[in-house]
This record gives sequence, structure tokens and C-alpha cells, in this order.
Amino acid sequence: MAELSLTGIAKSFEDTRVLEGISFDVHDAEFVSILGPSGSGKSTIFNLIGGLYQPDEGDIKLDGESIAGKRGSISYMPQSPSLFPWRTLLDNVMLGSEIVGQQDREASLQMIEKAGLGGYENAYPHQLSGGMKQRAAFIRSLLSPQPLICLDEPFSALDEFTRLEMQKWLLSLWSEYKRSVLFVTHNIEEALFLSDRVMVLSDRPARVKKEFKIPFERPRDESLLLTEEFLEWKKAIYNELRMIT
Amino acid sequence: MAELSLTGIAKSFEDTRVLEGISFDVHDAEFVSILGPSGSGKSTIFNLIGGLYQPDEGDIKLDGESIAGKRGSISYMPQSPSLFPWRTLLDNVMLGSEIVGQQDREASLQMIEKAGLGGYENAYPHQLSGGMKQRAAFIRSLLSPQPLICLDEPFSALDEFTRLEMQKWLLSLWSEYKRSVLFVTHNIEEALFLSDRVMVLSDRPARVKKEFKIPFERPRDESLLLTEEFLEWKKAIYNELRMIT
Amino acid sequence: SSDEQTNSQNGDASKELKDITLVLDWTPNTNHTGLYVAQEQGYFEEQGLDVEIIMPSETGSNQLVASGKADFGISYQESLTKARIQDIPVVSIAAIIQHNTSGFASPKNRNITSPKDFEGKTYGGWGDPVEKEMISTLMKKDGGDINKVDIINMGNTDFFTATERGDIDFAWVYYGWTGVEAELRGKDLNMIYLTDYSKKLDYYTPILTANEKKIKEDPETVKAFVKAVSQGYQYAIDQPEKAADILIEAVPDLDPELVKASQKWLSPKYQDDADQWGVQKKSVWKNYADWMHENDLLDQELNAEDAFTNEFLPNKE
Amino acid sequence: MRNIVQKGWRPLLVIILLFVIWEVATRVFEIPAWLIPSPSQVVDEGISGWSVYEHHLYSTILLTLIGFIIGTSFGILVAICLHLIPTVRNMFYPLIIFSQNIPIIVLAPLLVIWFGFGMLPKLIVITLVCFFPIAVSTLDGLRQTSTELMHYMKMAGASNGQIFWKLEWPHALPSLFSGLKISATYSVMGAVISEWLGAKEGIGVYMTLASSSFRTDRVFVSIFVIMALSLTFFLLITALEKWFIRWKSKGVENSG
Amino acid sequence: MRNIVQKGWRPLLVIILLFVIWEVATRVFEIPAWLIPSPSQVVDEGISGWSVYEHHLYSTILLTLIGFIIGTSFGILVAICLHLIPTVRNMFYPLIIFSQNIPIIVLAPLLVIWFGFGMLPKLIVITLVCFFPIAVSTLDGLRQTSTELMHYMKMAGASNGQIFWKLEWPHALPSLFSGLKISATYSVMGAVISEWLGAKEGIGVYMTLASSSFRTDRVFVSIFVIMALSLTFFLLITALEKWFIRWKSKGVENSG
Ligand SMILES: Nc1ncnc2c1ncn2[C@@H]1O[C@H](COP(=O)(O)OP(=O)(O)OP(=O)(O)O)[C@@H](O)[C@H]1O
Ligand SMILES: Nc1ncnc2c1ncn2[C@@H]1O[C@H](COP(=O)(O)OP(=O)(O)OP(=O)(O)O)[C@@H](O)[C@H]1O
Ligand SMILES: [Mg+2]
Ligand SMILES: [Mg+2]
Repeated sequence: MAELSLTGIAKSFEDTRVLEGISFDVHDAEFVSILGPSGSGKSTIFNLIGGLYQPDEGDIKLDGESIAGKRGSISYMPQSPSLFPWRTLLDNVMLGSEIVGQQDREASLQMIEKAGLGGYENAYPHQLSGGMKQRAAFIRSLLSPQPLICLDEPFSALDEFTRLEMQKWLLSLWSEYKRSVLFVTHNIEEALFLSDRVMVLSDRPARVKKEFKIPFERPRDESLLLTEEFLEWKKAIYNELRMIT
Repeated sequence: MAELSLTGIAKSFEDTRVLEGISFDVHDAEFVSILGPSGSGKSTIFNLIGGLYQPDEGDIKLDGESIAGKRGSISYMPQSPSLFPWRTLLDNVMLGSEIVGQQDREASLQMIEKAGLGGYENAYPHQLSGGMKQRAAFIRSLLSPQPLICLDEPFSALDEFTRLEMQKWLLSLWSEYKRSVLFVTHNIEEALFLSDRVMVLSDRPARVKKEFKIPFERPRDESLLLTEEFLEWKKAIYNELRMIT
Repeated sequence: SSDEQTNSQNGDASKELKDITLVLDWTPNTNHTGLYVAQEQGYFEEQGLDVEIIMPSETGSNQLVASGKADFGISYQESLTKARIQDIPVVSIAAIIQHNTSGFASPKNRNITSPKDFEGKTYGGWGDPVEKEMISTLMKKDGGDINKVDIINMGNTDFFTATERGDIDFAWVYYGWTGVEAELRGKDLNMIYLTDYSKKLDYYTPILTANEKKIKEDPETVKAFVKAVSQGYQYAIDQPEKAADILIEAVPDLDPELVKASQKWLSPKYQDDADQWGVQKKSVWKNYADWMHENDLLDQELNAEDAFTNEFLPNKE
Repeated sequence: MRNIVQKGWRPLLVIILLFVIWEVATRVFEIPAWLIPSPSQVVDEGISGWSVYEHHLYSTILLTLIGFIIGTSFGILVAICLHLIPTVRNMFYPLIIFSQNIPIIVLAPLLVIWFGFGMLPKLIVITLVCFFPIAVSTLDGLRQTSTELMHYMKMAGASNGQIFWKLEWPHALPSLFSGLKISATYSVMGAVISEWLGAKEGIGVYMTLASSSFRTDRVFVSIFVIMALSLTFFLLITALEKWFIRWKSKGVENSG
Repeated sequence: MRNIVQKGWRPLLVIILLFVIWEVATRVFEIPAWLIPSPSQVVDEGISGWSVYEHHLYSTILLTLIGFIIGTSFGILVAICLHLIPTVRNMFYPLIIFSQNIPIIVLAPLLVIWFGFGMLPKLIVITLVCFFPIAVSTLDGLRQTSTELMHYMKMAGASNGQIFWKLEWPHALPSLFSGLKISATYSVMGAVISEWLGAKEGIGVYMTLASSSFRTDRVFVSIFVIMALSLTFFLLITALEKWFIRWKSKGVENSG
């Protein structure tokens, strides 16, 4: 179970208001994406949910309990890979689950293999390419057991095929384990392909400008990307975003 | 003048061959993109051109002179923003030109404004969002005066609109100052929209799998993205890449 | 080899021996010969004592003896006088050398033959105000002016080096050690002994000390200890060469040549003109304390009677 | 400033508590003053004896300052040279380590023998004392720069000098200040040691005299004066650090 | 190993050169042995006198090791406590700094008066000497963790203990080793000082005796022995550092 709800969240950094009256829910086993211009406050929303900062106003609830300022309730992938330079890929990947005390070496090795990083288990972060680091951070968040996953632009450094691979993998894992996912991206197609709902943020101070309920059936397939309906949805969101910037 | 030519470049890290027989040219005032799967060796090519590593085989020439292992002949934007934590945005942005000894505060401030970072001149990197850091690194490379610019996935952290903004800006600057550009990306549209030629790399060990000469007229416009021809080109490259992965 | 000796002598009897700690005033030298003789010859053991000889820290032995961390110590009269003024309960129980053997030494070529010659010269000391007063007293007797002497602080630097370098012309030394080293090096010195100029300045150095509590509560041990020490010094007086060998044996790090020569010079001075080794006179204690008081080196007068005692010296047969 | 006042009361409390315990203990157990004087006696002597040790204090401060400046400048300079010129580093780095292993207190008297009683041997002592912590910290700080930023600088064609001034030096600053703090504290001790070598004035001299006349209260006064001196010094360096590395404190504030 | 052999010849050359100059100088200027002995005399005495100072050496090594282990463990422990418990840090950090400002050489004789001639005052001295560099370096290292990684750990719900063991501690290791290197060198000096407090054996005792019998050659022997000892110690720590921070050395190798 993982029901997230934000109500009236506001946050300022040194007199600049970044978020203003942000309210939305993520239902159990739902996949919600956030789209918004660069610097609008997407990562800040994650930091608030993760309890790194306290919201200036409003409250954040997970399964009815306030988690504002409370840490450890989500599994999280930051925007920059944030791998530990003194840990090998394998050790980095296991860190999230290690913190919760549930390491599974076998599962980790399988995930690494699946992400196309087989053979790099013992490499240190500085020996990996940008995309490889990002995939490592992605696996790390997948291996954390919390029921709500927050992914901050997880695939931005990947080529189109690896990205699709990862997206499909994420979807299959999601449908299997039914965790709730909150997903930040700036790729409209990605948001459409993956989500149940897409939230569009306005520019600073960010508010939830519009919410799209994506009606595509699941399980979704690559072929969806080429359908007429998909393109129309894409155009709709595109126009929504254009109006912001 | 900036004529880059790579001939028969090979490079291994600890017994894994990453690059194998890479040969290509970037002519004066040309815009060349490199596409390739994650981890194939794109950043490594940049590191070789930049003189950070020595190629195991082959030679790299700029304007007829070998620059293998020679540093400082390109202006460079790394894949991770690599901003200096103790410098403000403005000071970070000026660093590239500072190194060459040609600071221009006015121009820097204008660039910052243009990149949508106005008001953040005195912010430190940890106060910026992921996309803002990337834009800062981008401006830093633009402000370096070398005639060859190497950009490693400069817009991967940007939303579609900011990205288009940046792309158009890059094109206008490029047509104005006629510098040669070598551009790494994993976004096919981006490569098509910007480049004279697109190089597709194979998976490890990377070779130049195919070279596309892009015939679209310049100056190019947003509307190009919606034309039939563009979509066909996109499909062609897409298929080429699909065969690799 | 010293280990062997002690082992064979202490042997199995060590169980009943009383543990005693003795702190020296400086590094071992011929002033201490009697102590090492008493140890190596088994005099301490005969008295039922197992003595451990320890080198002191910077502060010297008085506080260690007073606080009971050490049972006995070696000190010198001036230091003990100052200590008693500060209410530190230490008492001198024997004078190791009857007369003060210290004086102002200078290389021959400096032409210092009397205190008046100090004028225009440089004195190297360790920064104690007593030095100035001492020089001043000597010079007054000889009609000299202390203000014409340049006094500098040379810390722990040794006499030879400082004079050789030309930094100083004269310094205050013990002839028995530094003077003898000069002889060995073939360097001629002029000595001006304190005792030659003022009786008041003939103080005891070094002395054997114990604390008041110990004297009161355990006079037997003190008596036994002093007896053994006295035997040791008697041996050193009678057989300087053998005594020197014992010291060299016990402290192999010392320079044997220096020890032998120094011992030969010093042995007759232990007892000198006294009836018995170790005897102290009240006048000596009083005179020097008075001199210090007159010269503002003490802020109180010393009760000379309490500062020393002869009662533990063995009865003269 | 407000920060210090706000945070200062806790350690002050601990210190006051310690002093109270000490005072009570000396009274209850009737510990004689020559063994351990009570704090009140020490404070008494510290105030009433001010005129006695005032000039000693000034002399020590001066010596410390000169020695510290020479020693740390030298240490930083050497660290920079070693870092920038690999040949020199290979040749001299082990010697630097050697240099620290020279037992200064043992060497000090020899220094006087060789260099006389002037300022020179004293400055050598303080320099040796300050030199090592600052040199080692600076070198370590210079070597531990982020690889990512280093790659950028190299690719951008930065000269060694530029890499140094724009990347390695600012990166090494926190580490350098770590070393400076240690050196600052040691330099005071170095000055006192060097005064024992033979000086007319200085806290070292004052202390020797106090100790030889068994004025334990004065020995404590000099201990406290030395502590106060090096603490002041330490705080000055900390203030400088705050100023030079303000980007960091800004970061910490925001990562609340 | 090969590395040391390859790089070792340069500093060795410098040292040999220094020795040659020294030897020649003492001969040419006919400097008497009691002023500055020639290296050959020192080496002679070092070899022939081995049996004289052998037991002194062992005693000093033992004392150094025990003191170093106690001192650094204590320093690291205190740094960790202060880092982890902010209240304690606020209360005691200024006191730690104070602790360093205690002039050990001044305090040492008092320690003997208070604690006698046993191991205790000696260990207190070495502990005080080792404590500060290691405590300050460790604390600085712990505080300077990367904000990015810290954010990740906090967001991932890591407990303070986990943040400490998985992030701050490994991050502080290089800094800690910096401090250990300084402490290692100082601990030997601390042992020698503590031997002066009143010991039966030890290099400190050997040296005092040599110095009072005007045996300058032996003073030099003890200086060299002390240097060799602390150098060995330093190298051991450096080897440990290489082992513990091998990810770093790997990074350096590859960044060619
Ligand atoms: N310093 C290094 N040491 C060892 N291996 C390295 C090093 N740098 C890169 N590699 C390896 O070289 C390969 C290519 O890396 P590179 O960074 O060039 O990939 P890339 O094409 O830029 O990928 P991406 O799109 O993910 O950034 C990877 O397999 C990586 O593990
Ligand atoms: N620690 C901080 N101190 C001050 N300002 C901050 C801090 N963190 C974020 N900001 C500001 O908050 C705003 C939103 O930042 P955030 O990182 O949430 O953007 P974002 O939506 O994730 O952008 P991007 O897509 O570029 O990553 C930015 O203007 C940024 O400058
Ligand atoms: Mg972001
Ligand atoms: Mg790359």
C-alpha cells in the first residue's frame, strides 16, 4: 500500500518562492509523471517528499500519515547519479536495500545483468560512462523495498534504445510488484508511455498547471508509440507545455 | 579554421577494447553529431580529442597538426556539468575563457540571461537545478574561444522547450561565428535538426557504423521537425541504431 | 653485565627486601658514585633495601620526594631552601660533598683570574636571578662592577661549545665534571671558586633528601638507607678507581675516561675536612639562606634548623 | 558573533564545572599549593602577578607570530613546489617526512651550538614545529581534487599553473586550514621550547624560574597563559577559515 | 614495492649527497667531533654501540606503540562522538581545542609528581601528543562529506549510524590518515619526552646520558634512531592508507 497525497505545498529558497500551492495524489499502484520546465521545482518536490526539506506550507501524507520532514519512506533515484566513489558498482547498487537491511546479492547481480551492466560489477563509478552510472542509480532505487518509488529523470542520459529497454523493464516490474511510482521527466513520450496520469507544472513559482489522465490500456507495448492516439496526446501535452514557457 | 580528422583510433581500458579503428573528419565550420548506444565510447572519443588520454593506435589531427595527447585545443562541455562548487554561476561560466585569458564579463552576463539563468549569477552550483547546471556548463563551453567545440550531451537534462530554445540559440551562434562543432547526443531528432552529418557508432568495441549526410537547408526552423522528410530521416537512423542494439 | 651482578646478589632474598625509589638530581655522574657502589656492592641489600635509581624530570627531585612518589632524592642546598620556603616538606639528611666545588670557569685565553676581570666579559647562564647576585657578590668583594658584565641565557648549552663559539667568556660549572672534562680535552681553564671569596657561599651541593613524613614515621628505613649510602661513599673515598669502575659498569652510557678522571679528583672532596661523611652544619644552611634573603632571592627567612638533620648518619665507631 | 554567544554557554558551563570540582577537591583533600594549587590561587597570582609576566608575554607573542608566519609560509610553499614539480616531489617528499622525524627538542640545543643565541635558532625551532602539519595537510589537500573537475581543467587546456590556482588551491583550502589550526597551536609551544634554549624574556623563561622556585601557582599561570594564547590563535585561524571558505558555510546552511 | 625501488633512488641520492657534503665539511674545516661529529663517526658509533642502545630502542618502541594506539583510538573515538552527538560537540569541541593548547612539556613534570614513575604519566603524555592531530583531522574529514551523497543517504532514510558508517566514515578516511601520519611521527617524540620524565630505559634516557657525557656522536646516533623509528612508523601508516583507500589509487592510475 502506498497512497501519497500532497496538499497545498509551498516552498521558498531565500525569498524566491519555488513551489506554490502544490496539491496532488498518487494512488496505490499508480504511475504518475511530472512534467515541467527546467528549474521549475520538480526535484524540490522530491526532496520534500523524501523529507530532506520541510515544506513552508502544506502537508505531505503517505497512507494517511504525515511524512513532511520524515525520511526513508520512499525509494529514491536522484537526478545526478550520486554513486559512492569508493564502492564498486555492485556495492553501490545494493546500498539502498542495505540501508533498509535487506540485501539480496543474487537479485542485485541479476538486475545489473538486465540493465546491460554485466561484467562491470566490480568497476568503480569513475570507470563507468554517464549512462551506465545513471542505470546503476536506477537499479539502486529499484532494489530499495519501499512501496513508493520516486525517480528523478532516470533515463535522461540514455540512448533511445537502452531507454526503451529500461522503460519496458520498469513497466514490467511495476505491473508485477504494484509499487506506486512518481516519475520526473522532460520527455513527453516517456511520460505518456509509462504513466496513468501526467501532471504538468507551471514555471516558477510552480503550481500544478494541468493534469492528464492517460487512457491507454495496459500492458503497453512499443507499438503504442506509433499510434495516432498517442501522437494526439503528445500534441495536447506539448501545447500545454508550450503555453507555460 | 578548424579541421579535425581522426584516423584509425583505438583505445582500451584494462584489456577491454572500447574504440576500434575510428576514423572521421570534421570540416571547417561543420556541425557533426555522434550517435551511439550508452557505454559505446562517445565520451571516450571526446577525451581523446581533448588530449586527456593518448590513443592506443591512430592519430588525431587538428588543422593538419597532431593533437593526440595535446590539451587545450578544443572548447569542451563534459557530460556531467563539472561546475566548481566554490565558484558562483558567473565565475563558473567564465572559467573556460579565463583559462585562455580572454574574460568578457559583459558577454558572460548576456549569455546567462539568454540561457534563462538571469538572477542566478551569484548562486553557487548546489543552489541550481540539474538543468540549470547543465546550461551553465553549456555557456561555459560557448564562452571558450577555441574554433572547435565538443559538446557531450549538452541538453539531456532539459525539458523539450528549453532544449529547443538552446538548440536554436546554438545554431544561430554557430552560423554567426562559424565554429566547428562535434556533438554527442542520444536524441535522433536533435542530431538531425542540428547537424550537417550524423555518425552512428556501433556497440563495444565502437566503430563508425554509418555516416549520414543531412541535406536540410539552413537556416533551419522549428517547422522542419514536422516535415515528412524529417520523419523519414529519423526512421532511417532509428533503424540503423536498432540494428546495433 | 650489571644485570648479572644485581641478579646474583639479590638472588632469592629479594622477597623480604623493602622497595625504595631514589631520584637523582641530574644524569648519573661521579656525585652519585657512592649510591651506585652501595647498590652494586650489596650495601643496600644488607640493610634490607631494594633500591631503584631513577633519573629526574625537569623539575628535579624535591617535589617527587615531598609527594612520596620517591622515597629519597638528590638535591642541592639552594633548591631545597627555596622548596622549604614554599612549604615543601623535604629535609636534607646528608651532604654528599662537604664543600662547594662549583665556580666560574673560563678558558685561559680569556684572562679571567679574579672576579674583577668579569668586567667587559659575557657570562652564560640558565636565566636564574641567583646567578647575577652571585657574580655581583663576588665582584663587590673584588671591587668590580656587575653592570659591566653581559649576562645571557644559554639554556642547556654546554660550556665548551659556548666558549668555543665565542658566545660567552665564562660560566658557572662544577669542576668535578666540566673542569675534569676540560683537563681530558687538554683545555686550560681558569677557575674562580665561590668558596675562595665568601664563606657564606659555601653551600652543600649535592645533598641527600627525604620527606618529613618519612623521617617521622619510618626512621629505621631512613637510617638503614643513609648507612648503606655512607658505606658506599666511604668505599668511593677509599678506592676511587674501583668505585669509578662500578659506576661505569652500572651506567655504561657514560664516558669511562671522564668518569675515571672525575672520580680521582672528587673522591677526596666527599668528606674533606669533616669528621665523617655527610655531616652538615647549621651555619652553612643559615649563611646561604641569609645571603639569598639579603639579595631578594628569598621572600622569607629560612628556619635553618628544620632544613637538615644529622641524626641518621651512622654512629662513628 | 551571536553564534559564539549562543553556543558558548555549554562549554563554558563544562569548564566552570571543572574549575569548581578542582577548587572543592583541593580544599576538601587539603592538597598543598606546591602540589596542585587551587584555581582561586592561580587566578589570584595571574592577576596580581600580571606586571611580573607582562613583558614575558609580549615577547612570546612576538616570537610566536614571526615563527608561525615563517614556518607556515615555508610549509605551504614547499607543499606547492613539491606538488607542482613531480621531480622535486620524488626527490624531496621523503625528506620532508624525514624533517618531521627530527626530534626538535633533541635538536634544539644543537641548533644553539651551531647558530648562537640570537633569533635564528629559535625561529628554526618554531619553523620546524609548524612546518610539518601544514606541509602534509596542504599536500594531501592538493592531491585529493575531484577527478571530474580535474578532467575538465585538463581538457580545457588549463596550464599547470591554472589547474593549480583555479582548482587545486581552492580545493586544498579546507585541508590547508586544518593544518594551519594544528600549526597555530603548536607554534606557541614551539616558541616556549625555543625560549628554553636561552632567552632573556618570554613565558618559557618565566615558567622555568617559577618552576625552579617551586611556585607551582606560577607554573599554572604560565600553563593557562600558553593555553589562552594558542586558543586565541586557533580562533583567529578559524575565523579566517570561515571567511575564505564561505561558499561551504553557505552550502551547509541551505542543506538544513 | 617496485614503485618504491623505482622512485627511491632520487631521495636516496639527495640524502647521500647531504652526507657527503657533511663528511667533507667536517674534515676540511676540522670541526671537532664534540661540536659536530662526521657522519662516519656517527655511523661507527651507531654500529659498534648497538649493544649499548639496543634495549633502549626496544623500550621506546614498545612505549610508542602502546601510546600511539591508545592516543589515536581515543582521538578517533572522541572525534566520532563529537560528530555524531551535536550536544556533546557543542559542549566539548572547544575543550578539545583547549586540550591541545595544554603545553605538554610544561605539564609533563607535574604529571610525574602527581602520578609517579609508572606507565601512566608517560601514556598520558603520548596520548595528549597524538590526540589532537587525529581528532581534528577526523572531525574535519567527517564534516566535509559531499552534499550530493549526503542528500541521497538522507532521502533513502539512512539512520545516523548508517550515514556515518557508509558515507561519512569512508569519506573521512583520507583525512583520518593525514592525521594518523602526523600522530605517528609525533608519538615517537612523545615517547622520548615521556622518557625524560624519569625512566630507566629508552632512547630518551640514552640521549640524556650521551649529552651529559659530552658524547655528541651518541646524541646524533639517538637523533638518527628516533628519525628512523618515526619514519618506519610513518611508512607503515602510508602502506595502511594505500590499502584502505585503494579505490582512490585505482582512480589515479586510470586517469593517466
Ligand atoms: N577511466 C576508465 N577506466 C575504465 N573504463 C572506462 C574508463 N572510462 C570509460 N571506460 C569504459 O569505456 C566505455 C565507454 O565509456 P564512455 O564514457 O566513452 O561511453 P559513452 O558512449 O559516453 O556512454 P554514455 O552515453 O552512457 O555516456 C564504458 O564501457 C566504460 O566503462
Ligand atoms: N538548496 C537550494 N538553495 C537555493 N535554491 C535552490 C536550492 N535547491 C533548488 N533551488 C532552486 O529551486 C528551483 C527549483 O529547483 P529544482 O532542482 O527543483 O528544479 P527542477 O524542476 O528539478 O529542474 P531541472 O529539470 O532543471 O532539474 C531552482 O530555481 C533552484 O535554483
Ligand atoms: Mg531536477
Ligand atoms: Mg558519455
